[in-house]
Amino acid sequence: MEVSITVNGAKHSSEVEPRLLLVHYLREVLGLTGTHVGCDTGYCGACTVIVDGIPIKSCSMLTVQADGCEVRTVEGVANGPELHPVQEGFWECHGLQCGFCTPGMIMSSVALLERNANPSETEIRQGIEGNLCRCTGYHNIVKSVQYAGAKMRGEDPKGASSEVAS
Amino acid sequence: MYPPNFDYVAPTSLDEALAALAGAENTKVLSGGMSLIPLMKMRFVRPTTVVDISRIPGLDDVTDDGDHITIGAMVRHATTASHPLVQEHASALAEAANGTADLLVRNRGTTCGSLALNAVAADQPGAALALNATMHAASVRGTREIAAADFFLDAMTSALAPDEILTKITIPKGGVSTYRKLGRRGGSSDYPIAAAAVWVDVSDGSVSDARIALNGVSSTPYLAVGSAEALVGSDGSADAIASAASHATDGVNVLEDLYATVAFRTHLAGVYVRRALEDVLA
Amino acid sequence: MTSTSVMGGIVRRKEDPSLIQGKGAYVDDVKRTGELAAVFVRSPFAAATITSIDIEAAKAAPGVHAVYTADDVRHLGPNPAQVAVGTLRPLLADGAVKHVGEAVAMVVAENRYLAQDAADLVFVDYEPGEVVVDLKDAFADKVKVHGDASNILLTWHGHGWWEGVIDLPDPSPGIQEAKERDDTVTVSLEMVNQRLLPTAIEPRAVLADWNSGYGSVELWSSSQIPHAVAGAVGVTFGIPSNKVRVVAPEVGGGFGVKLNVYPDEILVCFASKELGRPVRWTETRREAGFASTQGRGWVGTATITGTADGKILGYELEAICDMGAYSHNFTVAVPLLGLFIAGGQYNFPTSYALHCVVTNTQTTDAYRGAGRPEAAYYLERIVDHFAREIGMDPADVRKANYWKPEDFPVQTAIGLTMDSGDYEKNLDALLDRVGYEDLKAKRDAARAEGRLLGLGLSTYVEVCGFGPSALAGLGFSWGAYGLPTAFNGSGVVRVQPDGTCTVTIGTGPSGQGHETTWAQIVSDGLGIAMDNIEVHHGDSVDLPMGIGTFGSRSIAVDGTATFEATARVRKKAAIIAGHLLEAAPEDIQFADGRAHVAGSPDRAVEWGQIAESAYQPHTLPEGVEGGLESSVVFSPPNATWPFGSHMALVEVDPETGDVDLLEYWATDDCGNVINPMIVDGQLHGGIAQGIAQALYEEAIYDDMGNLLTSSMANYTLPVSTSLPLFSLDRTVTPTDVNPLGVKGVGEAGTIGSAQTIVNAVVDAVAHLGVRHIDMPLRPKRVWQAIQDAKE
Amino acid sequence: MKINEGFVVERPIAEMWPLFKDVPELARCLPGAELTADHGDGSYDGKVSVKLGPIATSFEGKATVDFDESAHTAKIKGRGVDRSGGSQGQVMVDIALDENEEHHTAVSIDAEVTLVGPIAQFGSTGLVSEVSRRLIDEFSQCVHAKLDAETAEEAAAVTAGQVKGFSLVVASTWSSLIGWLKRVFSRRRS
Repeated sequence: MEVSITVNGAKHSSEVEPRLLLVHYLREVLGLTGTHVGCDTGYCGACTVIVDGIPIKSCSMLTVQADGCEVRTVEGVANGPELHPVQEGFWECHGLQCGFCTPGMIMSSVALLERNANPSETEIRQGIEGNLCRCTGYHNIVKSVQYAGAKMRGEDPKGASSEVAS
Repeated sequence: MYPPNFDYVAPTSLDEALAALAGAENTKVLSGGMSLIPLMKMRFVRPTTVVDISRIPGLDDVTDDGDHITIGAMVRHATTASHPLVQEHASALAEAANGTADLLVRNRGTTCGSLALNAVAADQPGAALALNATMHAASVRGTREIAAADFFLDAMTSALAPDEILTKITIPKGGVSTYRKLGRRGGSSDYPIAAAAVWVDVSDGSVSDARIALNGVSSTPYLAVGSAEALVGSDGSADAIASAASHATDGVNVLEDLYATVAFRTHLAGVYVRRALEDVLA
Repeated sequence: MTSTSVMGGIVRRKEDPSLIQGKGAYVDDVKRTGELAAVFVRSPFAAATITSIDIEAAKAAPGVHAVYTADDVRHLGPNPAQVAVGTLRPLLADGAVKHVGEAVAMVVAENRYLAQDAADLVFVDYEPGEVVVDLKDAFADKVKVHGDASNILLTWHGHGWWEGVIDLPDPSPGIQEAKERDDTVTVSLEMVNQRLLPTAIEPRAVLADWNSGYGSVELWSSSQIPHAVAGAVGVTFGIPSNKVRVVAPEVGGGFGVKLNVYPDEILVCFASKELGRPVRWTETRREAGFASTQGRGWVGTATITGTADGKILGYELEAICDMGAYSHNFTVAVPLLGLFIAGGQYNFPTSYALHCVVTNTQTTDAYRGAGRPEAAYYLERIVDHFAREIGMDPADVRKANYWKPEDFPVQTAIGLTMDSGDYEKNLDALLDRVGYEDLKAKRDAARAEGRLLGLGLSTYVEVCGFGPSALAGLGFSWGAYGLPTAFNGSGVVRVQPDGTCTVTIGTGPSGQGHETTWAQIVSDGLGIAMDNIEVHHGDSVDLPMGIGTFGSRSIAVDGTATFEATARVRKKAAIIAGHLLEAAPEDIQFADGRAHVAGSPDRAVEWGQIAESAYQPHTLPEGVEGGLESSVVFSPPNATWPFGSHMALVEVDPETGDVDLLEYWATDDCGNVINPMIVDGQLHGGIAQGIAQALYEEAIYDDMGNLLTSSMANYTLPVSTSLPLFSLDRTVTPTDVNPLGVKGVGEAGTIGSAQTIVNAVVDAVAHLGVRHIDMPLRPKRVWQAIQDAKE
Repeated sequence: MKINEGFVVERPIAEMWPLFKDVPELARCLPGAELTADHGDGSYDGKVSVKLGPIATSFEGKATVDFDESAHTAKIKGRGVDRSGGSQGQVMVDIALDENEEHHTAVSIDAEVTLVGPIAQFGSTGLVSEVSRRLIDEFSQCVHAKLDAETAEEAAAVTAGQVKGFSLVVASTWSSLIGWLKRVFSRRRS
């Protein structure tokens, strides 16, 4: 089937099998390997991307379902050379270790802060509940999102999180 | 995990979709895909054709229709969970939707899809039962309405025929409701080990009507008729609630699995009925 | 040393800019032109004879290049293993299967979808046999897994576990004597330390590209031990090590599951060789329970005898340890690691018997902590239980039995030597910080209101930093992979001609931040800015040997090698700088990217100038060779012994058994710390995995050997809402085993935490009569324990 | 998993035994089962289809039936393979007839169902054992009805349905059994 999908602002037209999962389209067809696959059942969230403004698990969506949609992946989050505040927060607060869940975690966090500029710790935890991390115990991820939220609100991000690298 | 091949159609009108399903043996309706796609990836389900109904306009609305509210086929869990109309008139369903899986899944999965599949560990079928929802099914053979009480037949089995689409559900206004559960990871996260959806109508200090549904307890959600009977006509006191809770699994074959023995699940059913009732009658 | 010291400071990770932008290349992200995809056909039976395999339909399916069975690969021999006790796994099941999910055939096709389509067409006819899953049944040899051989592979005993080397008197008669005294109390608990799925979020993945022209192979593998994999590939195919390149690029979590040589790594090389195309296999999550090793799986009884004033006179543990069906890299060595810390931080006689038993399940091997969390669990649960039975505070009982600082170096119950420790100071630091007495009062007040609050304590000592070269005698080396080295550390520090620095290390990190920590060591030693130091790892051709990352060994062993190599480069650079500045080398100091004469900051040369001279030998003083690099292999004289104290506050719902983890505190001691941020991160993750074992995770097999928890829907990993923030602190007791004074921290959190939670939950319900609940403490178990106590 | 069922029929064993030995008839009592070949030596080819909502599984395989004439017992062993899904199943059924009271035959059915492969992993939800239990339960009900039937024609008309979505089918099978069960009093041993 012919699909036309805008990914990180660039429009792509491709011929795909109906069964091709969106995550494989991004990774195999477009070469955007920042979006990862960590499970089969829509649990781990490593494949999280934002489709038409809403974060979803791209391993549980067919490419054909995304026909005509705007997709944002981790590769499209930064503003050119300037990191997104969420990316900066993960870096500053050691919000990642192996980094495999990180792109999905970042996409969920970006979407969370876009709809709730000042989430509580509980709201942050609920916002990333669909993204499993095996390395951090989520501690520094929570701090990272707090950092990013403060930065996006124009506050001192280092005050929002005690776990900031100097 | 890679799904087997299938034909895919994405009709832009309900009639087209129904036509695509007509006479179908192994055609599956795709709405959010949060169950169907993983089942296809695991190759447990191998449809010949998938009919994606997400491009049909008008199926994704929650509307106020006087004495009832309507939830369309493509309304996502996240919308059901947060929509003011659902929160006001069908809070058990909003709460059940809010406790379904995680936010990313709620952003795709649909309430009607969850009801149509009727997975054992689904949250929303119980709420639909307690709220006395009416299911609206359509096929080329026509449309029909199915009461929730007649809809959830068995594990992963609803009253929908293979060629039917659950186009919307309607929920009557009135009463108060809530949904309480124990999840697999404890708390209210994840699939329910046991859950209670309760709806009560109170007038002049007594319970004039009640429906109490349980899900995650048996192979299909069910109305605990004995619980409701124990409550209706009472003053909603602690004793009345305890009596209602004691009938939570009457006549039901309680399932045993990795998360609960029959005894524990039976006990939990009573606990959650009581807790839910304490909430709505407080 | 220098004015730009970054040692001990929080430094942002060098790895992160790539990873947070989705530019990190994990194996499945590495693409080769013309690559094919492999999918395995796996056995549904846990024990069966294979009567026939029909591959014709699969071979004829669209896009299929080959279908391989045991007949095609038998000549390559079984999958090699380091500590090869038990039956080695055939590369593909050869005539029989021994566990559900054992690979029977491999299909190679144009892409994964087509390979899976074809794999569905392979038809295997099985004659099912008898299955043994239950550990006690297996121990009793009710059903034998491998022919007539007993299921008991060996029993590790505490004394004399290393025949001919360590031969201690059997402590059992003394313990027996203590039991018979009338002033002693003996307590005993049978406990399960359940089997777990390590579950790195990145599934394992491999990609092989065989070059028939050179007769060489490149293999990308999501591995913690690329050099060992390279050795195994070389040995299997009979090609020398310089014809094998194994690259572990970004690795998405390891936790022990990537600490193996797996058949799939060998098989993709084979297929690539046969087909002349690159071949890839990427594990699916449901496959991970069948294709990758699992962890833990002990059933054992712990017993303590002591006096009413808390003095412990003897500790005994007898456990059956589940090896699964086949022997992998360290399968039987995992219980041995538990034995290493048999007596923990305590000065009392210890008697151990750990029976290594095979079952019709997937193989077990290292999982974060590997034997040590199990050992610490049994010890710290029974110490807690003993304290309760004699009515003493659990902290006081621990203190009454600790080794004292003046006792070090301590010979452990099994004859090893512990380097350093100050256990009471560490425990007091924790108790003071949490306000122990206030917490107990708060718990008691809540209990008086009918709320079930519980306070749990565990202290621990672990052993890591593997390893002492002497362990090579036990098979702890990569000998089976044709690599002669013991578990030594390796590091190469090279200053480039432009004055930047390249560091190459023999580790295989999977998120531990080695690029950052190692750059800190080198930056500190050379005064070269962090940004001008690149750290390379995970490539078997980069340096002649590398042991990889496991057993919390990297910093203590490879870190030290790098530290020593840095010192040598500095020494040579001082000679060159001294020559350039007309000063004595002893007077040269390095800082801010330059060398200067002590006391005269203006008499300086840039690193670029030093390097330029180094690579032009004619500019060097007489007798100084060209080049500016050093390669060091470090042989540690001993392991290291980190320790710590953990505490948790929980609340149990009395009606549902639901456990709410309210607070978690830890005070750990891993010696000197190079990057506190990274050390804390390791502890966070380790603690989370211990909590996960205590509350959530369990690999469950049914009687037929079906793994019921192969999907994440049923293997309940903790999610963000499951865990609280952790409150960490540390004491610092440096080791003298290495010049950095570092001990290692990768596993400490896991070793200290599971029993902390169980102790807390048991504390919450002990007054109801509950004495023990087996993990995971799911609501059903806690509720059942409360019900049983009522009866 | 093991399932035990039993019931008493008000007939002498001599009358029951021939009915009971008709294997194709017996097979029709196993929900979703279909005999495709009779090898004449007590072995048969067949398949059993089980449907769990959208998940359809069809186990193809062989069954053997051994009768012990003197003891009035039968052992049925069936093994099947789901070729498309890779799951495999085995059913062992021991049936014993015992005339412990004159003209009353006690029938006991002991079944053991084992499943391996992907479908077995659904066991974690408790569903597989539920399906197995209902399958044997229905088999037992059907055998009871057949043995209780007044005439051979009546008996032959009793069949099990496909086990799917399952209470729906159990219900419909029940309704078809109602007629035959008129004379059956509830005397099933628990």
